[in-house]
Amino acid sequence: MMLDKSILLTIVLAPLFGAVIAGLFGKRIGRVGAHSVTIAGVGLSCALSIFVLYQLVWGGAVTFNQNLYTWFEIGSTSANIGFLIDRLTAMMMVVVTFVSLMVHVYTIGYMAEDDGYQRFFSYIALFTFSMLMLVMSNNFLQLFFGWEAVGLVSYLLIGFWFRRPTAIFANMKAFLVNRVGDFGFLLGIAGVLMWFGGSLDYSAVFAHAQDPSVDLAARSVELIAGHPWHVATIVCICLFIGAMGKSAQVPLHVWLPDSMEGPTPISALIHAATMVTAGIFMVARMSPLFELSETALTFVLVIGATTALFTGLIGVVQNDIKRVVAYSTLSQLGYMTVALGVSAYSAGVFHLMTHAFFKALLFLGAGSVIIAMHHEQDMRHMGGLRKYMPITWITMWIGSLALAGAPGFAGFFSKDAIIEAVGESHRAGAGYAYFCVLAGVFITALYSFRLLYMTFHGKERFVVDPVKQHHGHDDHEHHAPGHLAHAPHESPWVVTLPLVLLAIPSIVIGFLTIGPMLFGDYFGDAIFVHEANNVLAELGHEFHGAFAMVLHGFTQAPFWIAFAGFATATYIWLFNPGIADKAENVLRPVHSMLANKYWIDNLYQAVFARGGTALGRGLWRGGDASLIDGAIDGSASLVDQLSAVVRRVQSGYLYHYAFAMILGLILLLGGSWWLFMRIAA
Amino acid sequence: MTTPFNPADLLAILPELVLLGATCAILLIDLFLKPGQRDITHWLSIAALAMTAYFVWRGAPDLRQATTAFNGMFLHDGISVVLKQFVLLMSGLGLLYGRNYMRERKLLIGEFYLLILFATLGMMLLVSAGSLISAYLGLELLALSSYALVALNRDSAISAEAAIKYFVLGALASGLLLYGMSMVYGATGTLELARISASIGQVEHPGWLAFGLVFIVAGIAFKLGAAPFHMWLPDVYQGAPTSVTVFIGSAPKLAAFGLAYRLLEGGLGGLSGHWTLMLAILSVFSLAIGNLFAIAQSNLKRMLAYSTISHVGFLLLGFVGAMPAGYSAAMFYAISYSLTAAVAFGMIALLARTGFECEEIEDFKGLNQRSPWYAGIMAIAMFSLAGVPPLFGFFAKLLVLKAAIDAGFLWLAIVAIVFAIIGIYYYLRVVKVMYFDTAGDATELPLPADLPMRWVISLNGLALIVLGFAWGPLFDWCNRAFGI
Amino acid sequence: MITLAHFLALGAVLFCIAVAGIFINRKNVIVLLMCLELMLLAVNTNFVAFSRFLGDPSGQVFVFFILTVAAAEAAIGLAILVVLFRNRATIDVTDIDKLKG
Amino acid sequence: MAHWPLLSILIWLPIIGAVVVLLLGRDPRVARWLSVLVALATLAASIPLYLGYDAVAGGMQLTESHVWIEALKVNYALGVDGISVALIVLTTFTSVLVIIGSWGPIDKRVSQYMAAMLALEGMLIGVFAATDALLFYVFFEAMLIPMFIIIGIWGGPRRVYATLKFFIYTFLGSIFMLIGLIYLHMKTGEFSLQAFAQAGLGTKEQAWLFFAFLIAFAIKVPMWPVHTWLPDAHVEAPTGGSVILAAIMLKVGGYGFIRFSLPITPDASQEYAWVVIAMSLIAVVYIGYVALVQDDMKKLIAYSSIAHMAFVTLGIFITLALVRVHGNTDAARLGMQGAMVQMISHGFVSGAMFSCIGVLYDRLHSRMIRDYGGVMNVMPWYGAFFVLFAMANCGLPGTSGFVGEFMVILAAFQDNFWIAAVAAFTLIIGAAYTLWLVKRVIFGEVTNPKVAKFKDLDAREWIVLGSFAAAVLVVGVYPKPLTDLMDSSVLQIVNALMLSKA
Repeated sequence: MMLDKSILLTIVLAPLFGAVIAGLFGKRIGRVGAHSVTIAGVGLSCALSIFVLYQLVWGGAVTFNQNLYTWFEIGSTSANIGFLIDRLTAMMMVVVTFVSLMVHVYTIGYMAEDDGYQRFFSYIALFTFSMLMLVMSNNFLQLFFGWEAVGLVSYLLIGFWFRRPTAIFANMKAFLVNRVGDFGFLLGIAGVLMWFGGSLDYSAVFAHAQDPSVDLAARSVELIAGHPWHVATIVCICLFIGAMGKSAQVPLHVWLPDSMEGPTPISALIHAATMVTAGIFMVARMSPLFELSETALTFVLVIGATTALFTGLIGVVQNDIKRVVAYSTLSQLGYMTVALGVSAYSAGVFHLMTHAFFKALLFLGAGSVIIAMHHEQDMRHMGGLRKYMPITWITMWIGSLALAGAPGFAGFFSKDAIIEAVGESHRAGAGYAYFCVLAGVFITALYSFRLLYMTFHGKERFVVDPVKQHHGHDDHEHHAPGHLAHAPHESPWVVTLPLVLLAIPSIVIGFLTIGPMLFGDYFGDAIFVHEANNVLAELGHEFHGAFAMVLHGFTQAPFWIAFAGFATATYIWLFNPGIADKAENVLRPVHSMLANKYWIDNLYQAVFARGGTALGRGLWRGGDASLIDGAIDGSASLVDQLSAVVRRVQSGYLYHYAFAMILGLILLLGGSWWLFMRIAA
Repeated sequence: MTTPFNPADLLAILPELVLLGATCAILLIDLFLKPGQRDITHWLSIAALAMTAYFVWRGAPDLRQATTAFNGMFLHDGISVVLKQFVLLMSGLGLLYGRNYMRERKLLIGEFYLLILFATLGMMLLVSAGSLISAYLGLELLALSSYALVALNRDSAISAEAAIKYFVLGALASGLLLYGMSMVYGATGTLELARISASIGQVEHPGWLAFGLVFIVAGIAFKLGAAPFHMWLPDVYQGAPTSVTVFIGSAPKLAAFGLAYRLLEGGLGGLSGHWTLMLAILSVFSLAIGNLFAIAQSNLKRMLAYSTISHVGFLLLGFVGAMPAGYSAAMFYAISYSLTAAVAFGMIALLARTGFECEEIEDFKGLNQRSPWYAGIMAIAMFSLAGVPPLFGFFAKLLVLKAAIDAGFLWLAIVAIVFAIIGIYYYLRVVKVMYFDTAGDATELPLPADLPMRWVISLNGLALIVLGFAWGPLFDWCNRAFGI
Repeated sequence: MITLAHFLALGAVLFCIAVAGIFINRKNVIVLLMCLELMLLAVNTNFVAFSRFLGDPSGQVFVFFILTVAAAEAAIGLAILVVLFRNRATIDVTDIDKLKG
Repeated sequence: MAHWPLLSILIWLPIIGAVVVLLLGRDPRVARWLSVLVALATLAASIPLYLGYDAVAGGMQLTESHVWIEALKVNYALGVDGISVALIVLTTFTSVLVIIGSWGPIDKRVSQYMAAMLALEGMLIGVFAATDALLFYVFFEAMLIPMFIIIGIWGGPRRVYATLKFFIYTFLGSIFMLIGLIYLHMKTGEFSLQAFAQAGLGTKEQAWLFFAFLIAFAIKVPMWPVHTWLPDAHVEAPTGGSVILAAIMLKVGGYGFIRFSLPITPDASQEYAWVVIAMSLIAVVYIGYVALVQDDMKKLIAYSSIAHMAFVTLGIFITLALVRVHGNTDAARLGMQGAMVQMISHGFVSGAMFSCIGVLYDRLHSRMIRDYGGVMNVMPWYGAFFVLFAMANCGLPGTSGFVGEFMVILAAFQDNFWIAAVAAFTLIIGAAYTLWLVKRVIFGEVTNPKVAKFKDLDAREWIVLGSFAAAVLVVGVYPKPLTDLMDSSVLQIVNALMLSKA
């Protein structure tokens, strides 16, 4: 059977409708109106997405691939807006809409005091629309549209508190870094159009890519004379650069931590669960292309591995609760990328899904803590919160366990699958990647539990002095750090409900879905892997059901490494916190390197920001002002001066005038004489 | 060869006779008029010009047919008809624009009219000259009247200076011209242009011809005001009373064109190889000097004088081809230039008041606030002189450039436009002063009560736009006059 | 025997003298007027000579016209000169330089 | 409608309207209303143009031809193809907004201002509709006069320098073209563009003509390095002047390339395409960096205009390589279409940006970025519009700004990877200067107490910005009608490119 087009349209348009209403008429419909209409919209599309998923998985619906309308059509080149709905898409749709729904609900509580309430709901609903457009697209144009649209919304949301200098710096940084990625992405799309069958539609491009008669893998071109490159490699690397921007892979990762300037709900929704995973989704979607180029996949692998380990390390030294989670996000994205790099696309997507749930959970939990602490985000001023906010505490534990990959939890399945896949892989760079992901496991556990301990356990490092009246809305700079107007308390139900609802999948989702997703044929032909590269298939031989995997997991290296991390964290931050500072002193250089994020941001700031403006000034003053205008105005003034000089010739004396005439006469005589002679000769 | 006197000849020169008669009549009538009644002279003179124009028109059923009279001394063809019509028109405009100015300066005397009328007569004779003698006589009649006109304001030192310079240099020029004529006469043995051109092939002393030609070209160049024979022009334009400048700045250009055409093409066409080269040289000089000197000027009359020189440079582009199309383009250019210059100089005369010459560019400050209408007219004139479409001046430039390019003088055309770019600057400066600067006193401009003048100058200005669209008929006349 | 060439030479010489007089003379304007007359004289010599040797009278007719015009010219010239003198109280060529630039 | 001289109406209605406004407009209110009515009437008249044009058939339609000058075979010949229609509609649309936008700010000599604007509109339409070279040239030059006046009278402090620079710069360019036209007339004996296009020309001749045209149109576009008149003109011009200048006048240059350079000198265009392409690419990077450091909002947008117009020239000239070298007409059409869409889109976007700046300027009378900041706090609606247009300016998909650049980059890639790469650099640098502007003007705390007193958009400003926003979004979301309108015309141009003339 066929999916119903109108349902798909509703899924996309319902959030957009909500966004438009809340955005344009926010003042008129008020807060309740705003969140009702957007939640209704997103809720509807969430329900329908689940229905679509159901139809695809159990309802025996076939893949839906259809154009809605033609964007432009020039000669044989045409660009369309259309949907491609297969199980991969459906899964993404469910994840996106579900998390988005949770975040919507959560926002009611989190933004309660903010006067940009309606605007915020409008934005996140708009984001949902854009993200859906991205994942449901059936062609590169619409993919790019969604790609940039989510970037725009992310820009708007990071800068949501546009009075904060840091916020508006962060959102510009985010957009620009993403643009660097998009630069590559756009070239990649252009390459696809040129080399992969002159079409922008997935189906046509993939068909062409797999068409043996074309044998794209062999086709190469010399971008630099004498250096032939496989077109597939060029295209895939270009596309992946886009993914690096969006999914914050080293070296384009710098924007993600700063994006924490935005309100916490969007950190959960955009910068953890959905948008940042768009890159992963895209690469998985493009698996037929990436499979063509060993080089590109190695590139992906190495980038991912690097991201996985080194950004995680930074997380260990962060004190801002959100930043810790942010860096863990970076590191997890690295894991997903690694999975892609070893052609274990479904593993990557699988981790994407599990990660979406537990990372959203962690962020929302962190947000809940932040509410309780009256927008205090520094963990050094927290501690012992567990007795104030039990629900948050427990759910955070669940999330962290999932993240650390405790056997049985969602994260365990996906992460182990990735690690094993890397272990299986023989691709160049796999060794390096294997080391990175294993080390990453330790780091992950370390910072996850550090976060838990510093936040919920130990003694309270904040004082409550009721004298300070805390005003409503988002002015956070009012009270000194660590000083609260009144004691922290558990957040309202609109906040805790999402936590609970997200905690459930964080526990069970992996257990339930690993079978079909990784080793079954859940994805069917949505993801294409060459036999030679199919590591998951090999893993599949040892896979005897999720439960067995859990048991087996306890015997595996990753578990013990994670456990080591857990133990270390427990020892340092729970039992004798003094160690942390000692260690910090001992490892001063290392610490400062991590605290300064390897100085990458400073480097970029110096080279691109200052360098760019300097270059601009040079070109402006030197090129435009001095050279070009100098020439123009110079010649003009030259003429002026010249005429001021020559006018003296008009001396006013009769005899000079007469003399001029005689000279003229002689001149003419000369000319005529010369001519006369020439004629005579 | 010489046929006895033929009464039909009188018919050919009827317009000239009419003008002469009328002028003499006015001369007499004016004697009996009190200073207060000068208007009678004014309107009589206008009427005389109009009547003459009528007879010219009557006498020319078809511009293509050419007849001669008085044994070829007097040519009656399309060229002479068109030129005469516009000469008469220009003289009329000169009278209209000059009246108020002269009256305010107590200069509105009969001589003003008579001299202009005689000059007009001279020009008419000049443009239909068929022999060296008639050419010379016409020329001198024009020149002598002009000298006197310039000196009309007896109490002005600079007028007198201008007059003496004009006179001495003018006489020198006609001396050169005459010397050239004598050489040509010596070489060909005749004074009649038609015969001269007929006999050019078989003269035994071609050197004399070439030699004479140089002097003739020099004389013509002076009358046109082509550099380096231009030195008199700025001084005279500036020094003469504005109303006189209006006159000598417009009509005589047509006559000078006529002279050049008659002598060079009509008489010495066989030597075009020589004189096209000379005219090309003169053209380059005129373009360069005219535009370059004009930029530095602060006196509008003087600036316009220099711009005249550059326009002469353009006009000469029409000659370099020595082809009818080129001549017709040049004539078109002369007409367009004189029509436009009349507006520009006329505007100065219009705005001038007793004790205020209004001839400095600064004097036009903020004209747009004080009198948008006349600012507009002046702006039109400036843009037309600058050669910006859709104004009349542009199409004149287009035609001469085309003529030059068709004649293979592409380089000359490019030189011309390069200087035109320099030139545009000083025209824009006038517009800038009128529109972008604010006047010292933003009060309404006190305009002369002379309604006819205000109407005519407005029409004259608008004509520059209208002719920008409907220049076809005029172009047709010129072409037909040259038998194209 | 005097040939045409002699007359032409004479004419040329006179002419040159006249021209030279015009732009070398820095004294008073009267001299300029005389030079102009001289120039016309040179031209007339040419015409008469040519007319005589060509055996064609029209040249001599032209001469008469030139003489007449020359008279008128002189009259106007002197008149202007008078005006100039009235305004400037000088007829020195070097003083006539108000208009320049 | 066919028997109506629609194009003549479109051209002369505003011009005659201008005269009427000039004569009757002593009272500013009368002048304003009259001019708006005339502009609306013209806009209305352009609707039958759009509907009446048969896009499928393509080619010159609604042609009118009357003999103007018998002797020179000059005709008053008008006609439009899809490209012209698009540009004419852009003109009529923008002019209405410009005139409405000028209601408030222009308070001195209103009638003259409005008249100049209307006359300008008529001449611009004339340029786009003329099929006779001389007629084209007349309009092409004549439009300098009203713009000269507009900048000069209602402009800023350095207006005289700016307007003289503008006039002489452009005059200098076009006059060489005049020589070229005269030369072509000598070859063909007439002035019709068709005859020019069919005239056989040697490679040397073509080269000379090509450069004559190049100077004229490169200055008009303007292309690096002859662009320096534009920032000055924009900075000094009143808002309306800037809008017309950026939105339409610059398009005349691009249009000229399509109408003159390509059909008349195809071989030379191909031979020297690299010159234009190089200039365009330099513009994208160089101008981008220069725009980055501007502290005057108008100057910044002016520079960004130059950078965006570079895509037009790039798109136009990339087609030659694609057609001639690769024989890839599809990509060529893509590039040409991209150039055209970019022109239309840039018309909307730059017009909108300048209108936005005008809104601020009317309130504070400063164009300096440092005087603003935190405008969002006091003018949320304005902020929203500004961000939207800023996004369009850095080519965000869904806005018109994206479409053209996307097409051009896709086409350029098919010719050469590196050209596409440099062109695509605009994604980064364009976003950089635009967003930095947004950051400094719209976001942040209100620093300037004067800014704190700002009122949000009034109805008039709403109409202007709203209409622009609508246009930007419509073209961005559904460009097909636009591309369809021009497709067959573009195809004809591209096909014509395939045959050499030499």
